[in-house]
Amino acid sequence: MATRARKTPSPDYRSLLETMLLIRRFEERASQAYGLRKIGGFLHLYIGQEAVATGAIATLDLAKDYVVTAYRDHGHAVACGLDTSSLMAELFGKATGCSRGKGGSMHFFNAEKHMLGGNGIVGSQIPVATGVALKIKYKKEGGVVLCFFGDGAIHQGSFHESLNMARIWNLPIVYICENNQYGMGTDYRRVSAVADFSVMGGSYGIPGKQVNGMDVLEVYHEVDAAVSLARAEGMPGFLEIRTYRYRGHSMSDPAKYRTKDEVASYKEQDPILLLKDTALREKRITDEEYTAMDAQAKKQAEDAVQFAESSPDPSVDSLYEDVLA
Amino acid sequence: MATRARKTPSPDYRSLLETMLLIRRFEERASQAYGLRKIGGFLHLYIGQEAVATGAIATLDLAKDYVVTAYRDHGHAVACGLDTSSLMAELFGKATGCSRGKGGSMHFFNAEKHMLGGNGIVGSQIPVATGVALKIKYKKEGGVVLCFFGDGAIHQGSFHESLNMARIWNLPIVYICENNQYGMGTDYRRVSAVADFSVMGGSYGIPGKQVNGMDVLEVYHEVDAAVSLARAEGMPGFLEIRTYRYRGHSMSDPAKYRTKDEVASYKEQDPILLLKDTALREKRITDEEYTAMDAQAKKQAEDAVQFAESSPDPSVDSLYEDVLA
Amino acid sequence: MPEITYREAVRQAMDEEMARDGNVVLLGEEVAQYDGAYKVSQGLLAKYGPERVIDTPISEEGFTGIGIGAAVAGLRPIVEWMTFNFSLMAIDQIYNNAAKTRYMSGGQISIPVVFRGPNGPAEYLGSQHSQALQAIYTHVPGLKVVAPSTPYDAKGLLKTAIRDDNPVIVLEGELMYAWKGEVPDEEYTVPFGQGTIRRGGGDITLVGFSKPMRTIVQAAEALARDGIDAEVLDLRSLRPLDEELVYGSVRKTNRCIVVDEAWPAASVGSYIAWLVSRNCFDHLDAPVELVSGEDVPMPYNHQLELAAQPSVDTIAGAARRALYK
Amino acid sequence: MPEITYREAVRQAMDEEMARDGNVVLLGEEVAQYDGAYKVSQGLLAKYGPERVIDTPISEEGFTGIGIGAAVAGLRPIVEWMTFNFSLMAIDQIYNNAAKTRYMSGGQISIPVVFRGPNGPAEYLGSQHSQALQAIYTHVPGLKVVAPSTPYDAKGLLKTAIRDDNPVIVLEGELMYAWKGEVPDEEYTVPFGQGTIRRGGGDITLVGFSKPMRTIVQAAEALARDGIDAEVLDLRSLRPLDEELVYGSVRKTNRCIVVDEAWPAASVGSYIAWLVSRNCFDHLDAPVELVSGEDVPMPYNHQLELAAQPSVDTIAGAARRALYK
Ligand SMILES: Cc1ncc(C[n+]2csc(CCOP(=O)(O)OP(=O)(O)O)c2C)c(N)n1
Ligand SMILES: Cc1ncc(C[n+]2csc(CCOP(=O)(O)OP(=O)(O)O)c2C)c(N)n1
Ligand SMILES: [Mg+2]
Ligand SMILES: [Mg+2]
Repeated sequence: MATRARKTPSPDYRSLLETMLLIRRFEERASQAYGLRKIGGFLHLYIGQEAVATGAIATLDLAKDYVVTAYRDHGHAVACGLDTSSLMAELFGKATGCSRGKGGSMHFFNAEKHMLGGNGIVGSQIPVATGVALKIKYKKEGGVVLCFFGDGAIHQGSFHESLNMARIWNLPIVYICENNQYGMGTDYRRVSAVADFSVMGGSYGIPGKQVNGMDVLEVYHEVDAAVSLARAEGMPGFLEIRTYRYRGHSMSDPAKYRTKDEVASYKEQDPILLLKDTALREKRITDEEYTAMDAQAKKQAEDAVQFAESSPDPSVDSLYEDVLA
Repeated sequence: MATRARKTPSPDYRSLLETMLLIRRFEERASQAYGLRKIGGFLHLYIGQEAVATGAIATLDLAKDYVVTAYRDHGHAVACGLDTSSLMAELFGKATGCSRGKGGSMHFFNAEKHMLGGNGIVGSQIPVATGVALKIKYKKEGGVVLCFFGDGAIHQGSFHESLNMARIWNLPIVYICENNQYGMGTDYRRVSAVADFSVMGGSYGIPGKQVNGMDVLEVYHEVDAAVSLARAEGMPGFLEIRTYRYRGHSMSDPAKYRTKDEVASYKEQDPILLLKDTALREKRITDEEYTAMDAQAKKQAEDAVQFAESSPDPSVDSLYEDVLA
Repeated sequence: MPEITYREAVRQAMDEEMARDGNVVLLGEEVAQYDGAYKVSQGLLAKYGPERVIDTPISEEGFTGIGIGAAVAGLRPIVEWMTFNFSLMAIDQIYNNAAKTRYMSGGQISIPVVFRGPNGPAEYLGSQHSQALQAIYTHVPGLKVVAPSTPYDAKGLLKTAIRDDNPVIVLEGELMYAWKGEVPDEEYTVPFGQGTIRRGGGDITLVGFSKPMRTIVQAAEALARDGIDAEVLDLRSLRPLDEELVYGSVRKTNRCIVVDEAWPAASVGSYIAWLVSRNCFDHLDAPVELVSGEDVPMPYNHQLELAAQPSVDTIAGAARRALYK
Repeated sequence: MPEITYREAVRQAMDEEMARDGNVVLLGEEVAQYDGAYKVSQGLLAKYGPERVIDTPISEEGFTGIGIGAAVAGLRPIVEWMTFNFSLMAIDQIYNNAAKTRYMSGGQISIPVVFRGPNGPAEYLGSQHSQALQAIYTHVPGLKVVAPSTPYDAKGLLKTAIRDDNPVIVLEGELMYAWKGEVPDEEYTVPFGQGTIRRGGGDITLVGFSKPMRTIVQAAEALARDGIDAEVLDLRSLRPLDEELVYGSVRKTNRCIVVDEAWPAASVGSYIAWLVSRNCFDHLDAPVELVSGEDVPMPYNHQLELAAQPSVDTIAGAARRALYK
């Protein structure tokens, strides 16, 4: 098996911070809007997990690489550079949304930016992502796919089938299990025969590794290593990234299945605070700069709400549009 | 993890030989009848693999244990003690068949003898078998399920999902992958990311082991150990039993995907010959006794054909019977 | 009679049947510790313990098959699909094992298992979470399918389903869970295959089932204000189907509208519309109309979402057209 | 015009389209080295190599999703299901991803993928291997569905399917593969949504598609011998559906029999029968009859198996009844 010797370049701390802040402020706004009934249905917030999408997607070149994820997709969409106004508009179901108001929270898409959703069926995106990798390989494009899914999705058959095929065909894909430790109300330890998912790579001859998902720098470096291996050698990667969601599964979940202490202990290692501290310590940014960044993120989130509010609903005539090409 | 210390009792060589001979002679007759167009459709012969079903099922007490398998089910049915006449009649589609002529080759059933099929969909029986184990555990019956499937089935999601649940619920089930090295025309090495399936147990905290499936005694002892562990401790087992089918996948397959030499090399380690030699060497049987046993198996197979021939077709009125209870 | 919610009615049915018969177990995602994603199994874990109320991983194919296997072996499992959208992951198990094992085994095996959960659109969930999948289950011989629209029927039909020796699909509705209705304190069941008249009338027959029943009754009230006296039939059970109730009504009113919130092609609604067209041919004064869900994936935007579903206006409009008014 | 088999017609369509467009790839079980389980892909591996003709493991959910993902990213994959029975393993991918991704993304994404393979009963295979599954695919908006009954149509429709930018389901038939028919040497395609008249006639309209077409034509010939002049329509494409062709014929003949070998409830056949009942209401002199597969799982015994399928007798009988003869 090839080694992961390649030295990863240092990521841009500023841009990692900006992205994480933007995700968080965007979602705080979305959560508010939900409370005001501007948004309905599920709303699966990513707050707490920002380091995963941010660190992972920062390793990509989205001109040739792709991202495929599940329904908890706001963070990935922001990290792919989707316009936050189009995202908020989508949550509001507006015609200006990234999916024209037809997808909603679980179905953010931007084909141009290679963000291919957003999938509401647990595990269903894993084969799709693998197919995107097949295309990259077939067309010799040199790209890589990041496929994100949760700890709950790992027990779906689609995981098993996909990893086997990715390996026998040497597809350029890195599977990222965001283990936020709960699938809805279920502690992953209650439904998994193994405590360390990374061992599952063994069934497919794929190197598996656990990563601390509260540390965006670690995420960046580990994903970068796996992406490099996938890109250079067609060796699929599999990472279990340990993370935590601060909010309930969706807006309607009071999350009584975990203790306040547990939540608090993760908030102490908040990914934004962690990187901020490091950046300050290493004098990569100043306090003022951080404050300005955060103000900018807040403004952008607020602008997104304004945009969404003032955008039109799709016309009822559009009901039969977009069914077929 | 518990060890497999328990000493297995010595199996009854005679009865193992009788069962293997009966399977072989039964199938030779079935193959003939197929040539005469008495049987139609697929006919997946088990010849060459007899040691697996025979050795494995010999470890069971079918008063409380169960067998669930795939479409290549003749050997398992015989080893479960199903009346060979009812099996041949089923192949002929007769009303006297073990499934009243409605199931055919792929769907041998005998609920009383705890032989629960016969399933034509690759991998589909694995969850069903797991459910039978759930019932045993719930009812505290002390039984065990043997679930058989092929090397092709291991890449189905149902395998992955089932083993995980069996382990988290400590179900009394032993999963037996009969690796006859081909799934139809596909060498398992071409479609599997790992060469040794037994490693796959690792994803579920289930002990996995490779077994030589041409040696019925080895099969017996290894399955017995796994069955004991499952029975005593609710620890599911997973065995990859290496075996070989002499015939094509079904009657229509010329099996051009493998060499004559390969087939010949397996015939040299034929499971019946192997056990016969051992039994003769250890003076457990005489040559004459073996000849008598084989004659008896042939006669039973011939009787089965006679029975099937002379049995009536199901009446057309039975079309709407057996749909619902 | 006390008024209770549909949710509570379903819960009571499970509770009473679990108390009555120790072979009844409940399994599914979040059914135990979380008390059900929609709180339908509230309190059952506390009352019956983890052996009988079982949280599963997100492995629909696996746990559906496990429910089938446990039923084959003699338990009477209730399998909850968190929603029917996810049952698509498991449909092989339903079509190939639940519906066929009895027939394939020549009637040897009974499969007393219930599959239940919310079916059909709720609100703001997008297309993957808003499918009304009655057609694909009603299509299949070997299954029974019921679709209660009131708390009374939800309880009575579910109790019948749990006692039935066949696989039964019970279609509930997320938005219906909060609906209230009278349910007697005394024990009762509702038989399969008997529809009911929700409103008597002589001018036109409106036929439906499940969630649209409310809308149909409202449409009938709207029509009544215009002097049109509609008879409203609730089928309650789709397989078996109470054809005679429908024909009797249509032979009286000579006009019929069928309402089904699923897509129109190859739907239960179009099947019933054909049955009526055929069997009341000499009595019909106007073509049988189908008011279906629109033939599009469900959009997220709420206006579009409402436009995609049968409404008082579309139903009453169809009735007026059938009366040439 | 040369006469070729249906098998060869399908092969030619794939061959020509693969030659024409480097983005067309074929994947499925046994499609490459084995030249197809039914030899439909004979020679394609030799001609196009293993990058374009890809053997998969037995992982229907996985490789179906991979086909979708590759299409989302720009390839034009043909996915072969060894038979449609096994597509049930993958139906989540079809319903939730293939049919909905375009809509959910607000029209951004095209999914030019073809799913093809034999559908419907062959002979002596039992119920799991003998399902005619057109209803569950035709039900779903976002898909196209075609069902060629001749080599000419098989080639022309498949070529259209491969060039279509939407997911297309192509229903072939195992027993049809050996059927012969004229196919021109010149390039041609058959458009979707256009049925064809197989036999002109003025007394009654017989409508069908796929394998039953032969039986329907034979029934028409039998009727002709009794002086009944039936018009026979072959729909060829089920979604979109050539409604006008059917209505035009029925408005002329005033009588209609629909033939569909699938189960009757919620079927394509009953849908068409309702459409005709509704849209030709004023022209019908008799109820529209449906000759369907019997409402039972398919039995193995051949007499029962034949009794379960539409026959010349049942079709001609229905026609005579419609003519009150
Ligand atoms: C196939 C399927 N089954 C069930 C659900 C309902 N459901 C939605 S999210 C979820 C939990 C998923 O947990 P995980 O994969 O850990 O992702 P997370 O929500 O933690 O990001 C469940 C059960 C679904 N959407 N799809
Ligand atoms: C879900 C499904 N896919 C495909 C098939 C067609 N098929 C029947 S047997 C078979 C090969 C199975 O190989 P393996 O599991 O190794 O069993 P063996 O035939 O060697 O006993 C295939 C692909 C099927 N029956 N079911
Ligand atoms: Mg999780
Ligand atoms: Mg094999």
